[in-house]
Amino acid sequence: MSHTGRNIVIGGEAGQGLVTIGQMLTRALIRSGYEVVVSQDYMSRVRGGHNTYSIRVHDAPIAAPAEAMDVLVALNQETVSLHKGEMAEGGIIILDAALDPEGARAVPVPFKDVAPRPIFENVAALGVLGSLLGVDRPTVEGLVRETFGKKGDEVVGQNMKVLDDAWKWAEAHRASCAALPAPKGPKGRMMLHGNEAIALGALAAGVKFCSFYPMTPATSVAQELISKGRKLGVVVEQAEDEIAAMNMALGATYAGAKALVPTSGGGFALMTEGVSLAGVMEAPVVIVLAQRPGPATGLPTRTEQADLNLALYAGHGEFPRAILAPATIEDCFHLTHAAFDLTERFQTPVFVLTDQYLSDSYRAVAPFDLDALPPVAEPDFTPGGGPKFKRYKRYELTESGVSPRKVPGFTETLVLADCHEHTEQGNITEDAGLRNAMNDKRLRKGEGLRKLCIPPRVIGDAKPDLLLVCWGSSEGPVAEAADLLRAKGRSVGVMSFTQVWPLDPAQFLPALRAAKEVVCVEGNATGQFARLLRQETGFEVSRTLLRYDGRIFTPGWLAERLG
Amino acid sequence: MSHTGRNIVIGGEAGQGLVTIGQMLTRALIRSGYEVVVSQDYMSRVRGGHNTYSIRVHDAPIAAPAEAMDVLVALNQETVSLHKGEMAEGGIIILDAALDPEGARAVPVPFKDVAPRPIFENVAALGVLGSLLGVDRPTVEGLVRETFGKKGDEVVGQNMKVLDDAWKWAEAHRASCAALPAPKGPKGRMMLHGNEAIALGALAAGVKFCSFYPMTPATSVAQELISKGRKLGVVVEQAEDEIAAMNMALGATYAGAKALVPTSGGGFALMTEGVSLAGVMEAPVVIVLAQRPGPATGLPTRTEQADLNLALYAGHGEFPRAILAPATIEDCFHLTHAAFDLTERFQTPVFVLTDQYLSDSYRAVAPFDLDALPPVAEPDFTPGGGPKFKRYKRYELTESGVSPRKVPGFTETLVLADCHEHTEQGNITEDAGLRNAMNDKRLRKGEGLRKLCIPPRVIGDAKPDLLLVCWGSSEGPVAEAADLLRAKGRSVGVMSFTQVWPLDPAQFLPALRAAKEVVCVEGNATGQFARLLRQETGFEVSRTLLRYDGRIFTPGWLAERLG
Amino acid sequence: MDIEVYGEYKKTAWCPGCGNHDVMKAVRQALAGLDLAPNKVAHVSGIGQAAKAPHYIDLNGFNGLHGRGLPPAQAIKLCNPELTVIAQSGDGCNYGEGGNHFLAAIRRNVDMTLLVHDNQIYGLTKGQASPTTPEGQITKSQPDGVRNAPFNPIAVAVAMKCSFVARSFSGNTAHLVKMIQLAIQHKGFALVDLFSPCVSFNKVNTYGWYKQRCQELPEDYDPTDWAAAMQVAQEFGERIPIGVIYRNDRPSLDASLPVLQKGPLGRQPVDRDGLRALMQSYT
Amino acid sequence: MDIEVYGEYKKTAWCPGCGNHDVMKAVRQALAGLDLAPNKVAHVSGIGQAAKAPHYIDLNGFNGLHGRGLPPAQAIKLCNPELTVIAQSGDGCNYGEGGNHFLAAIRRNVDMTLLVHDNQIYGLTKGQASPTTPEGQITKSQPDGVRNAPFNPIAVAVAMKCSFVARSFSGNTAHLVKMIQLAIQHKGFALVDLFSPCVSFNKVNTYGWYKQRCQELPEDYDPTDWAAAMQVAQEFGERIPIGVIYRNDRPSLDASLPVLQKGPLGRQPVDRDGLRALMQSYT
Ligand SMILES: Cc1ncc(C[n+]2csc(CCOP(=O)(O)OP(=O)(O)O)c2C)c(N)n1
Ligand SMILES: Cc1ncc(C[n+]2csc(CCOP(=O)(O)OP(=O)(O)O)c2C)c(N)n1
Ligand code: SF4
Ligand code: SF4
Ligand SMILES: [Mg+2]
Ligand SMILES: [Mg+2]
Repeated sequence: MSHTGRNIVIGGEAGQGLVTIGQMLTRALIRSGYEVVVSQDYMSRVRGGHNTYSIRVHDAPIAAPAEAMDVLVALNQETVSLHKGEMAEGGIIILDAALDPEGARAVPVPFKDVAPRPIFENVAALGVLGSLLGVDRPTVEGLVRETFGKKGDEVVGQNMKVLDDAWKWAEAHRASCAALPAPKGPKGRMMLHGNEAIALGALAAGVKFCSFYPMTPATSVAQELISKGRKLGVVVEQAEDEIAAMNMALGATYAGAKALVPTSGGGFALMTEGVSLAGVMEAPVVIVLAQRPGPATGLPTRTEQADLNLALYAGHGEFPRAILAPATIEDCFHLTHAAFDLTERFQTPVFVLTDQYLSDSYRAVAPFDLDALPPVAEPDFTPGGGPKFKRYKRYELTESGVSPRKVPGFTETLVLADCHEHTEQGNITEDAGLRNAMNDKRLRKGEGLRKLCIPPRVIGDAKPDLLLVCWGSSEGPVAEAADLLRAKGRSVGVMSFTQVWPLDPAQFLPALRAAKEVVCVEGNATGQFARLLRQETGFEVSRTLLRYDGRIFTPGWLAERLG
Repeated sequence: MSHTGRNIVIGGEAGQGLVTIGQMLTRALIRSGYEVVVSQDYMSRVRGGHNTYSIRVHDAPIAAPAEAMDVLVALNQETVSLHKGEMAEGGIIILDAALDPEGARAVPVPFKDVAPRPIFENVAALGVLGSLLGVDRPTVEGLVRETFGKKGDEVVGQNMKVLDDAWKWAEAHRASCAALPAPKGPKGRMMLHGNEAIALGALAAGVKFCSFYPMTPATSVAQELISKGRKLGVVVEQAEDEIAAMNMALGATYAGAKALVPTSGGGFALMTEGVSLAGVMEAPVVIVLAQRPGPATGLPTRTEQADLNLALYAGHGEFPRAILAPATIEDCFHLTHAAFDLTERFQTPVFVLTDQYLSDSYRAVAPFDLDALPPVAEPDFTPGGGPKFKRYKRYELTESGVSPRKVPGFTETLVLADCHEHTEQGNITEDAGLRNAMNDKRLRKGEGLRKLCIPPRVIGDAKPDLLLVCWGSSEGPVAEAADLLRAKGRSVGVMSFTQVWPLDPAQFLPALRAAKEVVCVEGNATGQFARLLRQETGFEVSRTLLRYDGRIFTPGWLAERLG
Repeated sequence: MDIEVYGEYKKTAWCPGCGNHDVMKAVRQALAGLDLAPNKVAHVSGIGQAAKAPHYIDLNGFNGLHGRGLPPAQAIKLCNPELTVIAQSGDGCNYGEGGNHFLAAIRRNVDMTLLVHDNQIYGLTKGQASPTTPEGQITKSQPDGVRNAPFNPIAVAVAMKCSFVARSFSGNTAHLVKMIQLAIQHKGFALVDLFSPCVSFNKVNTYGWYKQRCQELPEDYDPTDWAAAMQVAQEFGERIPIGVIYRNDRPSLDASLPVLQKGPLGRQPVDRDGLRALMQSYT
Repeated sequence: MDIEVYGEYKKTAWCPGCGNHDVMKAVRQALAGLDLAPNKVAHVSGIGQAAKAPHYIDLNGFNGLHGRGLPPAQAIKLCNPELTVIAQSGDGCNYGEGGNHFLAAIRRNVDMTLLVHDNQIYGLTKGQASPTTPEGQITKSQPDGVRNAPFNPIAVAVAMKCSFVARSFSGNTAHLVKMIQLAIQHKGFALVDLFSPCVSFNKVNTYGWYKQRCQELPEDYDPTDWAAAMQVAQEFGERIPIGVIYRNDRPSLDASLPVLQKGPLGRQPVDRDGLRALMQSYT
């Protein structure tokens, strides 16, 4: 087996219910106490095509998807044809008895007998899977009851019957598939994907306003805030375009509300003028940039890490920013929370740079301990300060570069936020000296940001021969690839950056220099982070290992190329 | 004297006619055979405020503006107050007799006597200046006749009378101001500023379409094409916004017309999604990005070199581009011409990165030899090739990465230009292998661009102790600063990049390494080009010398800081 | 032209039953009827379900950005007036992200046709409200119902005296074909807002819903009567009028630019003598 | 409020004689008359001559990007409904670069006032045609005359049933003050398109030109009559009607969002219990 745990893949056309089956099974596994890494591979269409929903499941922590399939649920013939060559040793295909297994090891299910109507096939598949994998049956039953509860007892009863039939049918076929080992994880964990975690992190930080224009894979951040955050007092506005979304957010933070803007590359490109406005206006704003492959429309539903340069340099003129790049679902939560603090403390845009893979990847995550979170900076809501009915020094020249940020309406003094070069009060100036002073002031905030920057996570061997450098969502696959290489006797370490800007070379340069070989692993074609490292430190990595076909890194794919 | 030649400055409020006087004098000087460097310093307003128009004039080539003023024409009292401390030794202020010279050496002119009505004051000032500076009188007379010719003989007569009176009045004051040395330059040269030269370069390359949205300091490129290019068959469309301007240009090149898009930072920010579209669509387009200080509205009428990073990384996803940065008016012409060739040859966006200083800076320029220009690449207008009424392989995978570009309507085959990842025919694909092949194909064009990249200009000492690195419009001031330093006995060389992307380190790295000290001079606050050099070569400059107050580099300012 | 010349694409990424299939059929019929050679048409789109159209028909195609179909479409005509320019895209693309270009295109009046597949929803991004989604309608992203007043493209276009304004429905092929043909034949910017139901995400404005409401304008309706058109434009309830709602004779921009009368710009040579004379003007 | 409280700025960057001076006077009078404390007003603008307004009056100010005044203005109201939100900017800013936000703001109907200084020209960038420049007018950038049909903001706003639509003229202070006050008092999105002559770049639509044409609507004019308003909106010739052209009672977005009834969002604490319960929903 090329990976630990079990890789269960459900494949079929969009609209056939593969996500429903996948999500129900994922939830059942998490409730049972398993660890999972879900990866979703879908096309830019609503019906038809070929999509997969993959659950790698294990009884111990895992951090990446796998390639070889242990169980493939094929909802159509195409799925069999496409993937029969990707089955792991001993893997089985579960498929309708009417389909042709094309010579692969298979468990043909008489779905027509088990499910009285096509609508029940999802539950039937769940029953077969649950039974074959040896998932705790009461857990699955509870889930089915819960799922259909709203539709009344009759529907629940019908589904329970299907589940029972399927489960029993499969029991007779247990031999074809080893049951999962007993779960070891705690109960009570959430089934959470990256974008949900970002939304929760924003809520925990006190987000009050979200303006967005729909764009895959960022939409679900806004969607979570709509479906769930609404009750917690968040105003979510679907804007006419991304330009409006960004400029609205700046209006919101001006008015004292913490604001979030989720988008993807093309939408973000339209926001870049607004990012520059935030820079000079010193407006806090958290931008979630969920990457997908470009240029332009590219591969709209796939994953990539090619918008690092865009995030680094978006906006004309020069101003500081911070870019956080979550590697895990927990990071999505905590870094988003931290982003709100940073953006308010330094009054400059802060990015959460994620990607489609992480956005859509469900994991088992313990509920976050809200009481353990650090406080989030607030603007100055106090009524005093500044002259009454006259402008206070919104852009007061300070040593840190940060000026007290008062909120209009909460005070008798006036707040003037401005887009030109300006005086301390925010009035237009063309004075060369003031320009220098203000530009320096703004850039000084970058130094403050640098002092607080999060050091890279170091995983594996402390003084390795081979040091793998990565950032954002690649950490999991890279860390597991390192394990695979170590298992072959190599000395391998991982340096994973969850903050990619600003960088503090003191935190990592010695380790880079100490390693015999440094390979930078990135989901793009030009090695953007490796170039950034060189720009900031002069250090040139030994080589880059790049993937840019829209598909995610897997430990196997990486180990093969590093082996 | 802190500089060679003479620095003549006209100062006053917007709307007082200082640009008219300045332009007439500039033209008279050029027609006489002098060398000039004009720099214009103005505020973001139409009336009032304080503006200056400076002409540095010399009998030998000069490349930069000067600071100390030899002749200051003060159109109002404020001009005297603001600049009296900036007069060169022996400098004089020319002002209306009603104004107070505030103790400075001055020539008070009884304008009320010389000019019968305020409208004639411009010509009166010209007469005084011409006379004091010893400019060839028939040349000035010819200019006045020409300027007012359209308004009829009476107006010409009146103005000639004013000129005559002013000239004669000034003759009596000749002693106060040394006449200019005799001019040595050729006659028949153009009075041309950077943006006019860009427009001419575009016309020479065969530009047929220009879409723009007004924005200082880029507007005058479009304006030239409107006022003058129109007759040469150019369609210039003022778009509803910059997004439309960029996307229109891509439609134009698709239809086979060479297209130009002039803009500045904030407008360009809005175009970045379209830049990415050009990348994946492999659409030629020439973007003139005329820099001004940001962030956001910043100092809208001043100069800066802070949008290099923006030009380098604008647009989501990864695709090649070239960035040319003219240093002289001649560069503006030739590099724009070259940009059209490059963009068609490599079917990817090419930038001409200029700035307000160069945009507005008039010089004496010999008419360009059109016959000596290299040919400009064309798309394939031939009728044949490709299947009739079916798509040809618009994105054929080739070794160079460049695919034959046919033009719709000129052929019976069909041309499909697309924004997604696509097949060779341009159809949407989600295939991983094709994605890789297409991404690689596009990026290969970057290698082709690199092979053709223009080496930096090396000026001054060949193996200097101090090597000054600069790019774009800073070359002139830096080269003259080097002269000043050499005059003090230092060994100084200049390396001036007129192409800032892609870079070929073989062209310059040895020289960088050979110098004892390398100082990078840039008009921005973060040393963007120095960082790019380090990213691409690992080479770290000894230090940067940066200016970002919106004002232009002068040789004196630089020499003082390098001395 | 034989309709076959435009190809027939059985493999589209559209859902079975999506109105867009019918629209494509109508487009092919309309083109064939007008005898337009595929290579003489430039077919432009943005991004969305409808905007995939250039991939499913054999014409020259320019598939641009979301919301940005109109700018390249107009520029193509301004650079090659010999091409027939047709833009197709969704309600979100044209009235949402691209709203500003919609206004500008009406004002500019370049000779081209805009077919808006109006399904009153964002299809490709899975069901958020579009500018034309009715007030109060519940969607995934508007769970308390849409609060914005819907955008009425016909009313805005007529108010702006757009040179040709029509409405049609994918379920009425004969009508749609006719509208498309009239739009193409019209010399100026021609808008056809055509209902094309999204069977996956709009469960309110369905095929049946439109079928029941869409009624052809009476034979004697005069589309040159602006005030009447303005009234018709407001009708969007139990009855929705379809047909040519408004038109006028304003000359198109391309027709009024002298340089375009010499044919496509692309092949016009550099006027070196003119340029030399121009350089003289700077001396 | 004493009008002095809003400050009087003698040093502006505007040309002497520019209509904007009069507009500022009227704004101050209007605010004083409504007794609005400076700290309770958020005054938003874009970029252009008119858009410099926030620098010349003592109110809270947000001077944003060219064309982008409306999005922050609406967001400010949606985050703090206790603020009176007024946006000021030019015709280019609102109908050109910002056209899409103009459409969206009408549809969204947030309670705010938009004052468009309509000088039918791009002032700050020195005289290019704006969307409202008349057809045929010669400008620096349109030397053969403007070819686009002018944008009629009133017609579009009325066609879209914008909740308040008025027109006024900087040269008629009393009228302008009244329009601004009615707009501010109106609960919804209120547009005031006000002519404010550019003395430097528009030599056609001058003070005298407007003065001669602007005529107040008759006393008995009923701005709730949509069809009548649509007719009035088309009048732009020898006579240009000024006054409240159209209004309706559509509830404003801010008034219909329950969470805003609890006051400004900024100070509403994080609902930790709610969030804990929410996390449970993911288990
Ligand atoms: C700049 C940008 N923003 C957002 C998107 C995502 N997006 C793609 S299609 C679409 C909406 C499609 O709606 P519509 O235009 O009505 O077309 P339909 O799918 O309904 O035919 C959106 C928001 C994008 N591709 N680009
Ligand atoms: C994105 C962007 N594009 C262009 C400009 C340049 N610009 C500044 S003001 C202006 C037009 C102003 O016209 P209008 O809005 O009518 O205001 P006015 O000056 O006439 O009051 C333009 C094009 C800019 N600042 N930003
Ligand atoms: S989602 Fe709707 S619009 Fe898209 S293809 Fe399916 S039915 Fe058509
Ligand atoms: S240029 Fe026109 S709009 Fe601008 S300040 Fe002067 S008069 Fe007013
Ligand atoms: Mg739609
Ligand atoms: Mg204006």
